[in-house]
Amino acid sequence: MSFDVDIALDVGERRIVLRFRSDARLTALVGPSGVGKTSVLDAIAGLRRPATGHITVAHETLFDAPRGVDLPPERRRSGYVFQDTRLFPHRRVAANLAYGERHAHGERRIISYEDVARLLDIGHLLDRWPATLSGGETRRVAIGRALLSAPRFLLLDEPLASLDPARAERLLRLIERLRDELDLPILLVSHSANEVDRLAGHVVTLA
Amino acid sequence: MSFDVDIALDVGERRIVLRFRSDARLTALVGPSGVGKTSVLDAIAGLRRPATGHITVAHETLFDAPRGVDLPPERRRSGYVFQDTRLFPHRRVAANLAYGERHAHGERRIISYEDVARLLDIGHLLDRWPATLSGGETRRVAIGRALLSAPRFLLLDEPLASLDPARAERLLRLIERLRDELDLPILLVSHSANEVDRLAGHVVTLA
Amino acid sequence: MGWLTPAEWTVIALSLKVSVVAVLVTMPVAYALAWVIARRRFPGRMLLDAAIHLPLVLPPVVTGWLLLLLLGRGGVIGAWLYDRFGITFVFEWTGAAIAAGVMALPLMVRAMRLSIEAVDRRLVEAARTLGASPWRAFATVTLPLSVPGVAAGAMLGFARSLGEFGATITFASNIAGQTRTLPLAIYTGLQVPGSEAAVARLAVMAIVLSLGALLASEWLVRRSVHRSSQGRAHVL
Amino acid sequence: MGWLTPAEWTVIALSLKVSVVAVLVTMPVAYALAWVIARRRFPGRMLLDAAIHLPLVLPPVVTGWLLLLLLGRGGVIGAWLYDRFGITFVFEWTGAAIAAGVMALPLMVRAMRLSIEAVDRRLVEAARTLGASPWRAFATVTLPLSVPGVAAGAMLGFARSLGEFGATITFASNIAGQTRTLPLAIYTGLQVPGSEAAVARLAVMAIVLSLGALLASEWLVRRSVHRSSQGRAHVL
Amino acid sequence: TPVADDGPVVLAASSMQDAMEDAADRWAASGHERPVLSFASSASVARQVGEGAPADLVITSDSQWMDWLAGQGALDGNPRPLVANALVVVAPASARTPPSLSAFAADPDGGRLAIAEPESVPAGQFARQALESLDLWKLVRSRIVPAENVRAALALVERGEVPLGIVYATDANASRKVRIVQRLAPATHDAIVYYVARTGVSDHAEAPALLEFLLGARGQAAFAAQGFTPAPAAER
Ligand SMILES: Nc1ncnc2c1ncn2[C@@H]1O[C@H](COP(=O)(O)OP(=O)(O)OP(=O)(O)O)[C@@H](O)[C@H]1O
Ligand SMILES: Nc1ncnc2c1ncn2[C@@H]1O[C@H](COP(=O)(O)OP(=O)(O)OP(=O)(O)O)[C@@H](O)[C@H]1O
Ligand code: MOO
Ligand SMILES: [Mg+2]
Ligand SMILES: [Mg+2]
Repeated sequence: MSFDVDIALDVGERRIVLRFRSDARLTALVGPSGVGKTSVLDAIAGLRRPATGHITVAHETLFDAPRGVDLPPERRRSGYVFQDTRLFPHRRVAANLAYGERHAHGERRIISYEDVARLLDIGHLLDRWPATLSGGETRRVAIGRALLSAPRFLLLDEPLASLDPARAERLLRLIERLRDELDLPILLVSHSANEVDRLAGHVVTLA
Repeated sequence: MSFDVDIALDVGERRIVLRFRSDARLTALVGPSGVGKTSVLDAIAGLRRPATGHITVAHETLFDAPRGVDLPPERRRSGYVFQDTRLFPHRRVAANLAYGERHAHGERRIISYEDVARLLDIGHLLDRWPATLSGGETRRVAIGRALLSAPRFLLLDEPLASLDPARAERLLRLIERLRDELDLPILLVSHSANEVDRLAGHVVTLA
Repeated sequence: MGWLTPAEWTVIALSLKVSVVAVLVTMPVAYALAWVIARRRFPGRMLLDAAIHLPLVLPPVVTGWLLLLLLGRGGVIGAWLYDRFGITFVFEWTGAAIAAGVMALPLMVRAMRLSIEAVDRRLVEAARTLGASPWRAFATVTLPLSVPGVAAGAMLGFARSLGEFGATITFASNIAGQTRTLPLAIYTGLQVPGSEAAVARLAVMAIVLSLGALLASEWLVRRSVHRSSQGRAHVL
Repeated sequence: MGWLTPAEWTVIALSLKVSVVAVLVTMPVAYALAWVIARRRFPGRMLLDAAIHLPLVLPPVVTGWLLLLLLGRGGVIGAWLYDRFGITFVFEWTGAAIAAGVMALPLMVRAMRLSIEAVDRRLVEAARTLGASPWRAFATVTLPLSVPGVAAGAMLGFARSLGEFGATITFASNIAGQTRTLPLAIYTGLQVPGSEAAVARLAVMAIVLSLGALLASEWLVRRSVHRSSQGRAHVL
Repeated sequence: TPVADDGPVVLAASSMQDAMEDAADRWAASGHERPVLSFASSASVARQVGEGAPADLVITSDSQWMDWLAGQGALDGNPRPLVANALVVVAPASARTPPSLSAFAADPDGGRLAIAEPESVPAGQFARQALESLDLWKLVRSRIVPAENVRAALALVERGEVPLGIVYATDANASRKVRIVQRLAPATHDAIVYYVARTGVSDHAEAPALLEFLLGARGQAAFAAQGFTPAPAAER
């Protein structure tokens, strides 16, 4: 079982109820804007507490209301690529990339620093401050940072937004490789039918 | 002439040189991530001063280094949808939408408040603070704010990013309508070949 | 309240008047200075900044003495004000307010400056593209977004004004009903053996007043900022 | 420099020692208090906040007197410290540093709090998902991002310490070489008619020192923040 | 404590500053360790001693704080009268017409009269007694400017902020910017006497000798040089 999610989530005035189990290596989460996709990723990462239910990823229980389990985010080890990127403004690109690495002693690496720099084409940006990056550059660095933190699963919130077609294609291939070579459950939020068709073994629609 | 741009722009260590003239109602600006598309829009909007050259939009000279012309942003009246949205965090959605309107006395409106709320599907968000919006909601409000400021031309920096297919389609139609019904030059930055093919009368490639 | 004597009530009313006027008058000046130092680069900027901090580093008595040199009847500006307009500050409650305002100024400027520097300039840019002049962009973006600093500055300034002693007694002296503010009354009490009870009563009043100011400033910030804070932060 | 007498140099060295120690010791305390007030909600939070502001609203002489009651040889804590460890503050430079630190505390807390509140919590969340414990997330995100407030607080605190008079003379007294800091020396000079020149020299030294501190704090902020500021703001 | 190797510690009222420095020099010249001197207001000095500050001698500018200390059991032996002082009326040296106190009282538009704070500061209390016995108090009462201490009152006259002030003869002697226009007869007020006493905690071997030195011919010569007069025999 990759993902076993059964939660009720209160955001603002609304309650989002979502229940899905997926054995696929890559699961897509789709639905119209504002339906609650990001909120669900937040809940899985441990940044938003569901009112009730449970969350199990790769056979590990991250949250279980009845049993009182609620792992803090740092022990869930999600590789979360935020929709709003959230680079650390006070650290250069290299230090942003290294941030998760430093907290990942003894954890299983899924990719090397060199591969990240090469595949995401960010080698020339290492010395730069995040404030000087373009939209696409920012997103690529955010993806690299998450991959380097030795995650046990990935949460990708529209990772290909604002990437040019060539770079998007390269990233798609990287995701495929991670999906096929590693035992690393991936939950992908995307608005692109194309992306979803190509990558996902299972599609969850939130409505 | 919709756009007549001939500028040299220094960003960081690099110099971006761009020269194009376009009579099309909608011009697309494409190129790989980090090539300088956003920087060019900033220059046209008056937020970044080119080292040299001139910028003319809809027969009005906005910038002309030799002649010492450099209109301030508020007199250029661009309808700029920023890649990073830039909603005002201290104003509710309704007040964000009204911001440009209030400064647009006597200017030609291009769309009514009601149309914006309906076509962008943001009527239910008017009372909300920007911090509570989802990614797609934020972008829709940013688009609405720019349209309501009675602009004389539009600068759209990846306006469809993080919109679901249905809403993206609706926005495409709106852009087509604005393009066809109004004498309103539009400069669109997009990574989607599909979007560009469908909308643009002229494509400028930055490399 | 039979707890305080009428004279003590007078002291409290005067203290409030002096502090409120000092803060209200100083606030726009402080904000303008904070803005200039935060956003402008010009020769002499550091000097201006240092000058603003002076009342903080100098012993208050010296500040009072400098005010006397400047604004006293025989002072450079004071003589002119008196000859021209008949205005005099020494021995008047206005003098106490000036002393309080000058002492509060550096605290207010610093707090406001921190908040102005934290305002994201990209938002100011956005306002400009939406048709706002630099002045309107300032009034509708920079100013409201720096409210936390304004509130903190007003609070610090008010508290400092309430507690101001040295500059006031030196510049405006210690005249009951005119310039005898709470600290001066407390000091007067402390100079006499056995008046600890009266001193304690007045000190408690000072504490109550500042607590009120604190609540007011928290309320002001919460009303204008908290609901709109930067992002959705949930569990953490 | 033959411009100042050896006694005046002693005063300046002592003032520097007292202010530097006061600021360094108070800084972590102030930051912890600022963090708690900015980020935690608990009953009594407002009371804590008010208590921190006390040295600002009370006349400094009263604060000095309260310190005397608390930490003097006969004081509640002071007696114990003396009996147990032989520690005493009255007449000691450490007493002057305590007085300066207490007076500087509210200014430091306020500045730091403003900067902590301005830190985007989404970044703290991001750090947590990247494996950082709450403590590491604090140390690597909240703390460095609040450097502007820390620098402003240190600057305000240092300036206030340099200028502190009333609490020091009341609590630590006015002993040359031990507790006679710049303001006390200036006061002492003011007691002697005709010593205006000496007073002016000392006042200039106070100004020079604070200018130095100002430059240092600007440098600290610029080094750690400006290059990484929020966004690309160009022409405006 | 770090002052243990030095001479005895003397806490003195600040109006004794010049005279005590001079006396200390004379004591040191006769082969003793120079005493450690600290100056503050009589109230501050007394409260420090009351809290067990490790001082040896205490000097106040009137009897009330000495009585308070004696009541606390903080003294060793009885307080002893040290020197006496007189009150004078001063005007700015630059003023054209030297007004007398009665002329001043008769002219309601004649400005204000600077004295030390009459409720708490000894010099002010004496000045008030003098005005009362001259039947002038009611006339000038509303025109009084109560200053923090005698020196501050003197400074107001020096600066020309007021046409007249009442200060100690010693202060008037030391200032070149004021002119004595009238001496107030000793009969118009209580004797102005400074007291000295050994503290209860004094353990310095030389403290008794220093006390006797100050009361003896050589010490008194130092005080006389500053314009103090011998304490009345009746008081001794
Ligand atoms: N504090 C809040 N108050 C009210 N509504 C909120 C709050 N936080 C989130 N919401 C709403 O919850 C809904 C879900 O938001 P979420 O960000 O999860 O959407 P999403 O599916 O990721 O959308 P998008 O595709 O646009 O990113 C949105 O409609 C949003 O406006
Ligand atoms: N202050 C700066 N210092 C150094 N480089 C900078 C600075 N500002 C921008 N750049 C660089 O200039 C280039 C152009 O940036 P711009 O944002 O215009 O790119 P873009 O074409 O919009 O890219 P994207 O499609 O990713 O948004 C980028 O490589 C960016 O890193
Ligand atoms: O010497 Mo005093 O204590 O100012 O009267
Ligand atoms: Mg989302
Ligand atoms: Mg861009």
